[in-house]
Amino acid sequence: MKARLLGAAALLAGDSKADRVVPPSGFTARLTVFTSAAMAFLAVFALALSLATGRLADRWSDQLARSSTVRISAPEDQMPIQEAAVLEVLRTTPGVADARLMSRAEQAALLEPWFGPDLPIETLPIPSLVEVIESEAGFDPDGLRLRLAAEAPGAVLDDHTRWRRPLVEAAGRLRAFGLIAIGLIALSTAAMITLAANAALAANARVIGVLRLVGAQDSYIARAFVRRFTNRTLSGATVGTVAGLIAIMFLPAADEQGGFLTGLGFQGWHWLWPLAIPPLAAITAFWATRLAAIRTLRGLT
Amino acid sequence: MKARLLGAAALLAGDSKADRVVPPSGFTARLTVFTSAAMAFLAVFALALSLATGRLADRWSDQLARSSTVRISAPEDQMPIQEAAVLEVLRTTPGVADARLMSRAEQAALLEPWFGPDLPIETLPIPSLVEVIESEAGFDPDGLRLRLAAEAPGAVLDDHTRWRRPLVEAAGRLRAFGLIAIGLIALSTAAMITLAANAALAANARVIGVLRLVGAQDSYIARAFVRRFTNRTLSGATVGTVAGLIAIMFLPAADEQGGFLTGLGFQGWHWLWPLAIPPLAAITAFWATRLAAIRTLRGLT
Amino acid sequence: MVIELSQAAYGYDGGELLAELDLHIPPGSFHFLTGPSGSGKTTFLKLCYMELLPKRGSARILGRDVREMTRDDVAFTRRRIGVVHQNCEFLDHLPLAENLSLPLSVAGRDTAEAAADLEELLSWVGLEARRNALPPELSGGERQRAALARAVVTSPEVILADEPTGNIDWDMAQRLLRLLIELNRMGKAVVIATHDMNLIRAAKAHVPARVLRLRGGRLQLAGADL
Amino acid sequence: MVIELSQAAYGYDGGELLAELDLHIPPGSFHFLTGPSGSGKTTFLKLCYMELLPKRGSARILGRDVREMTRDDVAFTRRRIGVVHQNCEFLDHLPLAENLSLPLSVAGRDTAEAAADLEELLSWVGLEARRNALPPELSGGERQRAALARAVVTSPEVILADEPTGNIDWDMAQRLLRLLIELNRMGKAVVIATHDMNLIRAAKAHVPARVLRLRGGRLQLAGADL
Ligand SMILES: Nc1ncnc2c1ncn2[C@@H]1O[C@H](COP(=O)(O)OP(=O)(O)OP(=O)(O)O)[C@@H](O)[C@H]1O
Ligand SMILES: Nc1ncnc2c1ncn2[C@@H]1O[C@H](COP(=O)(O)OP(=O)(O)OP(=O)(O)O)[C@@H](O)[C@H]1O
Ligand SMILES: [Mg+2]
Ligand SMILES: [Mg+2]
Repeated sequence: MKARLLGAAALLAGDSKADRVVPPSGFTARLTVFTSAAMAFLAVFALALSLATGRLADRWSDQLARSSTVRISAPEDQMPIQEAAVLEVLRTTPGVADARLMSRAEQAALLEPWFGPDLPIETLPIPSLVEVIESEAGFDPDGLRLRLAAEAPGAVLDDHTRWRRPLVEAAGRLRAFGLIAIGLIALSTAAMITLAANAALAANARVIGVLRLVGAQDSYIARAFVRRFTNRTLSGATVGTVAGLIAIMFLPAADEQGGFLTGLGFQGWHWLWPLAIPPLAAITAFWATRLAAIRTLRGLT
Repeated sequence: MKARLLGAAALLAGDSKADRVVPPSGFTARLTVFTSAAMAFLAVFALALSLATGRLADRWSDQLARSSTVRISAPEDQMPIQEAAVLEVLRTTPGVADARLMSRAEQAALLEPWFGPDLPIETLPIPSLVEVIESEAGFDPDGLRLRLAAEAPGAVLDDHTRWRRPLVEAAGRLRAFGLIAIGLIALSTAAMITLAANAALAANARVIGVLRLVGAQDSYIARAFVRRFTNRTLSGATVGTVAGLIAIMFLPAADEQGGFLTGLGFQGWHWLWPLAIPPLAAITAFWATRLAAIRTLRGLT
Repeated sequence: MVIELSQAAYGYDGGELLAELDLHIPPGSFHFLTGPSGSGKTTFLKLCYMELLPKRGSARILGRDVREMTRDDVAFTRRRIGVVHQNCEFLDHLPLAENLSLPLSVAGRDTAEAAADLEELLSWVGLEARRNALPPELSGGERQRAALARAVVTSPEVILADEPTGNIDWDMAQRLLRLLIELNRMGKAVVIATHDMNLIRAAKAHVPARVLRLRGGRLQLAGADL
Repeated sequence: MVIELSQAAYGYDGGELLAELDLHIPPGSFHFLTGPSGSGKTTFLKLCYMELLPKRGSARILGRDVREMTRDDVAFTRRRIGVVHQNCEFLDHLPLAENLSLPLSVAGRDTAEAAADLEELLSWVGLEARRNALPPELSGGERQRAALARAVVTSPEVILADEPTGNIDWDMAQRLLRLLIELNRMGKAVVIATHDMNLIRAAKAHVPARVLRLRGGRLQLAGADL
């Protein structure tokens, strides 16, 4: 393994003489550089989309979702019994992470927007409220309603905040979409580099023939091509990644007002992710070209 | 123009003899087909993302946003005056589309989740509520607060639903992102096809030399290449578009529960958009190859 | 005159390889062009089929000044000139027969009509059996014969052949020469660049061939030593 | 024996072009190979440098059975064989001098050390002035001379030349022949495929050359008629 790594390092460092046997440029070369640049650029965006929607999903689920209430309206004397019954039901309901009786003060705060701070809440025959925190999986609201009706006839489940759940799911779906896009981009890059390498090998069939004729080993010829393509892909992908990062930095940041979409940028150690793109592209190019070269050479005498 | 269209049709229909002078296949050919397929696939996804987020933004803005309330707490006798003052202020506030005093019944319905239907709302000294519907542009809440404080001291603006606005903005940003992606994909496709065409022309330098030698006109040679590349791009893009559409159809639909993200699919006449991808790709290929061929031929005698 | 050079000069990269070229080639004439390797024979022929334009002086091919021709004019004029390149190139993906009829189809002429001529030509150059071979499957001499056949298939007014017998045995070379002499008798102008003195001698036995020699960048008429 | 064929046979596409080839080429020998165009001379040479493997019979090159060689063995063996292809190919993007030292650098040998030899070789084949030219800028004859120079630059044990003087004038051809005779005297085996009887006669005046003739797919020793 170590020898292999050293070999790879030596390979990229280059042997200028062997390199010169492959014509320096040409359109397949530019195509390779451009393809890897374009693909790296798109990959940066897909990565940004994926990470940003990941953050989005996390925030939405933290800030918004998974809170319902149970309202208990009962005669004064029944109240403590029904409250206990409701809490017991909730405690044993799968998907309920926590259930808590709200204090009068909390209830007043909730109502403030509608009445102002002067509401004489103590004098009102208002019901008790239980705040229900859902777990990740969520509970089944219809099942819970049935159980509450049986155990505490005065209890009503109000899950009006559950509408936020689809938002979280949507964010998750966007994240998956970003990941699929990255996968597709990686696959197409590999395919395109393989095809470009094959095109270059085909275009240089005469060069390869001359080299074989004067006694060059397969490994010598393959190395010259592999080095070329790896270097081209590396530089193309680097340019594309940098361009992508610059473009993303100049996108307007979105978290000024609400903080719901945190913008498409990278945050913290997420900046390391796009930096992995050029080396991964180079590794892809290395293997794609190597296999293409070996296959081509096997067909010659 | 008509002659031109007929010419283009004849060009694509093909002249099998002229076609045969270009070697039938090879890696640049496969590269062209693959590139256009991959790019069409990505374009379908970007288009889907863009259209879906467009719908998302529309829905969110319709369903959620742009509704605030003004609460007026005042002594019984002051109430009508302040109500009128508030409505007058709102009528003249830019960004307010509509303002309407809520009836007691509406207020009761709003409070029901917290108190149950039995709340004796008539007996309570509750404030008046004015529903404010924002226009597209939205109003400036701080300015409105200042004006309200001046005109109706008992009025309090509560814009607690405005937090949804960033969501709409986020959706708009995703749509822009999708459009940018489409633009980038179109540009890279054009560039890659140009490069692939150039690579093919370079690889076929000898063919072109032979053809010039035996007296072929530039237009004859260019046509053979242009036809090849246009057809290849068209078929590649068609395959990619169809694959993209199939992939999108098999994505789980998202509008089961909440209706907030309507899924990535196309809806209604939006299905026509992706169908434009293959012809646009073919037109791109046509011009890219034509220019490349003319440039190459000019360099030969 | 099918080819008229007056004071034409050419050189690569700013140098001067050929100069003071004055030559009139009338229809129906037969010329040989000799000179040591690297003296500019191929360059001279390239001036004649407009792959190169003279740097100085003038050249008129088939009656038209090469400097006044458009690219399409060049293409049309080339259809009236048959060229055998020194390194004969073909379309490697098309069988020999299609390569030979290429000048016809490029000119929009009916290849079916010419099929009989093509057969005759193939058997003359001894390639009937290789009709369906791809050019890379031909031997060196077979390629040269095929190149000659392609050059004459359109029955052009001028035939320019660059070392057409370099890879060919003497019997076959004489056969090719007979073909060219035949065409010359039909009124075509023939110019052959060659090193092969035997070929020149053999030709002179049948046609009144003039022998041009390139020496020091100048064109001379070779004397009685040939 | 540097080349040993016993009952070797070869044919393209299932046919049989060459058969019953029995030939021993010892070190220091000088052979000519003749035969009409298309008789299989190039094919025969390809068997000798392992571009083709015999379909039947056996071939031993430099002491090793060609069927038992790995691809790397073939590469190493080829470094000991100098080949002049009929259609000489070069790396078109490298100047002539680098093309000529290519066999050295491919073999990992120090090209700086061989620089003096290279100069001598260049001037022998008359290409000193074209040292920095790219191969496409060479004339047909210059390419052939360059190909010969490249074939002998490593001082190989066997030299196989396919029609090395097809495009070259007689003076230069004699010069190249002298180079090959010189190398032959140093112990190298030389095999030249050619149509040029004058070349064979000229060689026979200096070395005891054997002339092989391909006829009907069989190898014959040419008689006293040469
Ligand atoms: N494209 C080019 N660029 C630069 N120099 C060139 C080019 N083509 C040919 N030359 C040089 O011009 C000279 C004449 O070349 P040309 O091919 O005309 O010779 P030739 O008489 O045909 O020789 P041969 O008999 O060897 O074919 C040669 O020295 C050659 O190296
Ligand atoms: N790759 C191939 N596939 C099929 N047939 C081939 C192939 N290469 C050569 N041939 C045929 O084999 C025969 C011998 O070819 P070869 O090149 O050995 O002839 P040669 O003696 O060298 O002829 P020349 O003197 O013309 O060079 C020819 O008829 C040729 O068409
Ligand atoms: Mg020449
Ligand atoms: Mg041969």
